Amino acid sequence: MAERYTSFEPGGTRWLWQRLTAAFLVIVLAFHFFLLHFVNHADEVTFAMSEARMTQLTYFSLMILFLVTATFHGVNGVYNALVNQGLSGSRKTAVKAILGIASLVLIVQGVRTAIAWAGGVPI
Amino acid sequence: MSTQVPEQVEDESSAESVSPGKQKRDAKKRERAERLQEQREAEAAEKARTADDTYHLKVFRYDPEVEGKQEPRFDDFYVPYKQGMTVLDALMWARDHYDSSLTFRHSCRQAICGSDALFVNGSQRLGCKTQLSDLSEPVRVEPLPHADVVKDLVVDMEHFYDQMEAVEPYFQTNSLPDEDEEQRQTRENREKVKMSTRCIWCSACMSSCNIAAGDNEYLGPAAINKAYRFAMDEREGEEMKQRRLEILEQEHGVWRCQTQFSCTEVCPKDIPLTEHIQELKREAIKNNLKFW
Amino acid sequence: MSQSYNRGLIEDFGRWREFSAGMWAWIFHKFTGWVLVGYLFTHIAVLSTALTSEAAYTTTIQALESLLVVRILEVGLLAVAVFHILNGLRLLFVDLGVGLEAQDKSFYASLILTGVIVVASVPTFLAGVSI
Amino acid sequence: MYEHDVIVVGAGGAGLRAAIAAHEEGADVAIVSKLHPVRSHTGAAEGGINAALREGDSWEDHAYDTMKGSDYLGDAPAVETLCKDSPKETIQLEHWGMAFSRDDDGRVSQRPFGGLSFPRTTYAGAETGHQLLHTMYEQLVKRGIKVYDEWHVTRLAVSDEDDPEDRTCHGIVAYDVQTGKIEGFRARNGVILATGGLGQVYDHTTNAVANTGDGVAMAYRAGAPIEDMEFIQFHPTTLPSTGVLITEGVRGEGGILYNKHGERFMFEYGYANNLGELASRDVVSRAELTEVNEGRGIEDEYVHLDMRHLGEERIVDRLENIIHLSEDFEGVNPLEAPMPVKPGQHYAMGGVETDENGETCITGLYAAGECACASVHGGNRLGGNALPELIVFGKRAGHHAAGKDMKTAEITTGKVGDYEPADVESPVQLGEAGLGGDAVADGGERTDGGATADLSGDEVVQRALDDERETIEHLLEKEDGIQHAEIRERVQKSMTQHVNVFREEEALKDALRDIREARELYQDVYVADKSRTFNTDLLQTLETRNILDIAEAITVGALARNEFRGAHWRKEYQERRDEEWLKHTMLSWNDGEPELWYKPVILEGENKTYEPKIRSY
Ligand SMILES: Cc1cc2nc3c(=O)[nH]c(=O)nc-3n(C[C@H](O)[C@H](O)[C@H](O)COP(=O)(O)OP(=O)(O)OC[C@H]3O[C@@H](n4cnc5c(N)ncnc54)[C@H](O)[C@@H]3O)c2cc1C
Ligand code: HEM
Ligand code: SF4
Ligand code: F3S
Ligand code: FES
Repeated sequence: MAERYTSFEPGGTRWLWQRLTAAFLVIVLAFHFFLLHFVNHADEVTFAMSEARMTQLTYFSLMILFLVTATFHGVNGVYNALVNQGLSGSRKTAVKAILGIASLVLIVQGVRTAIAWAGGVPI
Repeated sequence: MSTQVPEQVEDESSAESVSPGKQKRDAKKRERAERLQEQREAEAAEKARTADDTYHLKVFRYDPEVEGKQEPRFDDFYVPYKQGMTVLDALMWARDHYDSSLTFRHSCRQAICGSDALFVNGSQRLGCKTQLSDLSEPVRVEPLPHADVVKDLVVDMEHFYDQMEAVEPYFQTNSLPDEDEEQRQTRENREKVKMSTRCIWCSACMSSCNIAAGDNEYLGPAAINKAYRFAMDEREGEEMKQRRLEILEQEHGVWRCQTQFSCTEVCPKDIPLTEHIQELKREAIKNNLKFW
Repeated sequence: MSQSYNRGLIEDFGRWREFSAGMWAWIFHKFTGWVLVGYLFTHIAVLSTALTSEAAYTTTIQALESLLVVRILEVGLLAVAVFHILNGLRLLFVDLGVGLEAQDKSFYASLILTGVIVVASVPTFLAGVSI
Repeated sequence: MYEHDVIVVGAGGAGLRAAIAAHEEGADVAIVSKLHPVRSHTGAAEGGINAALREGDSWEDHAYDTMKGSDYLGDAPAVETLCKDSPKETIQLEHWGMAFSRDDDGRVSQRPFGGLSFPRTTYAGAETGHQLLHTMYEQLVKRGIKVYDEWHVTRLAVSDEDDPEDRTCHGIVAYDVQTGKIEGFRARNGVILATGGLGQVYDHTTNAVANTGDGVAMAYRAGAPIEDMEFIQFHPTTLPSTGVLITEGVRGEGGILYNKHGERFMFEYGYANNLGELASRDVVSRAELTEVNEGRGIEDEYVHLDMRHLGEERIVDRLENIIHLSEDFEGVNPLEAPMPVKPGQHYAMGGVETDENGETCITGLYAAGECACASVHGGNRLGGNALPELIVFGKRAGHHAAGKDMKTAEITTGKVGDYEPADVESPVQLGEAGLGGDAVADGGERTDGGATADLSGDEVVQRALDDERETIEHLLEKEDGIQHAEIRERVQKSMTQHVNVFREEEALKDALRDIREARELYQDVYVADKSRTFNTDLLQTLETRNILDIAEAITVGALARNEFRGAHWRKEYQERRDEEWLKHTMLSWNDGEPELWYKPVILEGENKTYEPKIRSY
């Protein structure tokens, strides 16, 4: 049934991932908000505190995962919205490329920041 | 009261070639006709005024060919109200008594032919199934949004038909019993597809869906519902169901739906469209998970 | 979308007034989603000041946080995020086929709940602003 | 000019079935319809399809019931064809996926219906017609059959030999509603008319606005005789304000009729002591009107149909859409209150004379469905017998037109054999108003005085096209006059007043006078809307002419038939008179005037002769 595989259009996959990431985000985002606005108030944020958290492996990897899912969820959402408005043809390809690059830059930048905080990948 | 575009003055040259006798006769006829017409309009206006209850309709008008109607506009009609009068009745009255050029599709008057889906006071409804008494005045009647207007309230349905026909909207199965024996179907299964078979192709749902408005290739709720009708019919068998899901999984198939619910809200046949679309999405995902 | 002529005002103006609950939910969800993506990008941009130096990071953050506008914007962001989350949950349930009949009610509930949460958290957010 | 082997006019049940059949036979077939197929009025049928499918039932019983129901005016070969073919055709629909209601064992459900000796009405909820129409349209899509939708057929292209039996139909002329183009369609093999009902002749009808009897009128004017036009069925249960039909299924399931005093009048006043509410439609319609006329009606207009005792579950299961109809169109919730009902025009038993293969006396011209008269319904149609007629005779006509070898028909068409010339005493001149001597087959004036008999098919179509262009140009160019709506309204009112369930001589004559007057007004008709785009004003003006011709035909037939048979009740003649009237009323359009004649009924069936019996229920 190899055929079935290929006929599984990305439309459906992306739809499913949009939901799955959303479900994941609910939890992580709530955690994130709570931690950074209620437990530690935003104006008290310093590099040191971030550094303290980031050096923990669990927290670090959670944040990386958070970044990746949020990026996927957000960028894919934007892309979907554009396709829903009838984006097609070469413009669609272009948008796809731009969004892809943007996500990549975002993730790279985010990961670099996290590493800077942690002072290298925490082990 | 007539909202007819002013008639053009008769062309001189065409009158010349006619014999004087005929001209006279014509003139007389015209006079009589004019009198009749005036009388009729006066009567209609009188009736409308004296009736205890008249309804004020604002009707969208447009005709690509008639000068003066090329720029879309709204016309006002005052229609005497009778118990049980529908928007369609009111339009017919206005057409027959005020302006015979008022154009709209209609046929069955009983919500089964699906010809008269209109945009009434801001939502898609069947004219024949909408009681005037349920509406606030003035009743604004427009052609379906997100479709090309052909004339007045008539829109081009071609695109809608294309979408409906894109989902292989016909029964297919590989195993039929003898020609004098029916296929068996459980009551439950017939119950499951029942609502989906009620679609009358009125296009109200399609017109209400913002996604369909933005993405011309989106199959739209009615076509997806049509596919649901077959995909869920056990008589077609598993193999066909796979095929149907494949059709629905295209880029512009079920995934485009953003669960706006407006289709479900406007469907005059109360078909739970969003529910059907959602069920198909889940079926499609389940179906694909099987192979992972 | 092709249109044989321009329905102009008739087509565009005032149509939103006729939107139903589900359509509003869709509009809001879209809007909030876009705002959130926008924020995500800015957020990372701001955070990456940490790449230059520790001090740069801390001052940027604290300078920003001391501004009232930023605080107010944060409340806005919270509203946006909360609505997106709540309505997102509503949509997830809809996808699971749960509560389709109550879709309008759940939308109103998300709105109200968003309002409540935002109002409740205003003090925390505005605390310690120096004007 | 467009060209196809077979052209089907109309896309209701009959037209779709005919097209599918012709396609099966390999013909290049196209449908030309003034409505998109799914908009056809077949979709409104609620009750079901009669078919002898079960053990304990047989086509012979079905035929017997149909003959009895027809009051012995059905032709046995047609009736037997219907009953024999119906089971197979119904199963065919099931095989095409039609969503029939189901029994516990998974078989299609059947229910009792008026005038049937066995519960053989196969149904899909209370929306059988909708399911049937859509199922067949789906098959059309599957086969990719060409449909010219929103093309209004205005005229048949028939050669004009003196005797209609010698004429040939070469095609049609149609008007493209969207663009205003007028085009000829050449049919190499044949034209099948399937234009449906003519309810718009009356002002209170269950029929659609599009049901203006176009096919009957076009065939009539082209020379094909029309048969038994006076037999109009009035349905006993229509909603008073709109004419929307409440299916006989309600009574089939056990619904009861009450008068003002809450009496179950069908029994208490002895209208039908055995079957009560399930008696044949004409019996129930007359009973209701008698109640109203004798002061026992509600608001002097209607009676009550009550189904509350059936219980909500059963009602929702089997008659769900009745709840919606009653609520949406009458504002009454039938789960809580009885529904107001009164008789309304419902079905035309008569139509274009055809044989059991759907062929008329004009070569290459076929008719099927409600516009045809084979005749299976005779004086009165049984509920649930029209849908099988569509699929059985639609298919036969399609096959025959596509050239399939078929058994020669037993029914003859046209003035052959022992027909009987006749006359009717009319108070006014009948036929086209203001006609010169030079009438052509279509009744209009000839453009160039030439005969078309020796022209080629293409030329006949071209000629018809030219004539039609002229007619339409004339209507559009005319700057003033009278508008069709007024003429139509007059005729409709007069017909409902004078040619209704109860008919008496003077009233019928009044109707003829009104029709004459309307015809004269029509001479001066004009179309105010000058647009070529979707000009419904023009189309309705054309339809109004058909309404005039048909209203006249109905009234003439009613005046001629001096007896009480089936749906045709005459005050002066309160009995069925078999010695004299076991014959069909035929009308031919002769130089713009109706000519009356009769032809005998065929009561000899395949195995037996149907002896007229008293029709009691
Ligand atoms: C409310 C109602 C309920 C009924 N219930 C039942 C029932 O339960 N059981 C039963 O057996 N029968 C029932 N009948 C009767 C039966 O439905 C009709 O007799 C039958 O549907 C007629 O089908 P048809 O194909 O002949 O015509 P229609 O379905 O009326 O189709 C006519 C077609 O011809 C086309 N047409 C007409 N004029 C022109 C023209 N000038 N040019 C081009 N195209 C044209 C139209 O567009 C349309 O497509 C019912 C009828 C009504 C009105
Ligand atoms: C925390 C919980 C979140 C939930 C439950 C959630 C839920 C959802 C869901 C279900 C959709 C899909 C709507 C549809 O396709 O019909 C969606 C769309 C979207 N989400 Fe989220 N989301 C969340 C967080 C975020 C975050 C953090 C961002 C920003 C990065 C974001 C940005 C978007 C965008 C841009 C869209 C597309 C909107 C559109 O249709 O235009 N979401 N969200
Ligand atoms: S699904 Fe409902 S709204 Fe859409 S076309 Fe069908 S009947 Fe009309
Ligand atoms: S309105 Fe459109 S987005 Fe989906 S739920 Fe209906 S199809
Ligand atoms: S007129 Fe047929 S649906 Fe309204």
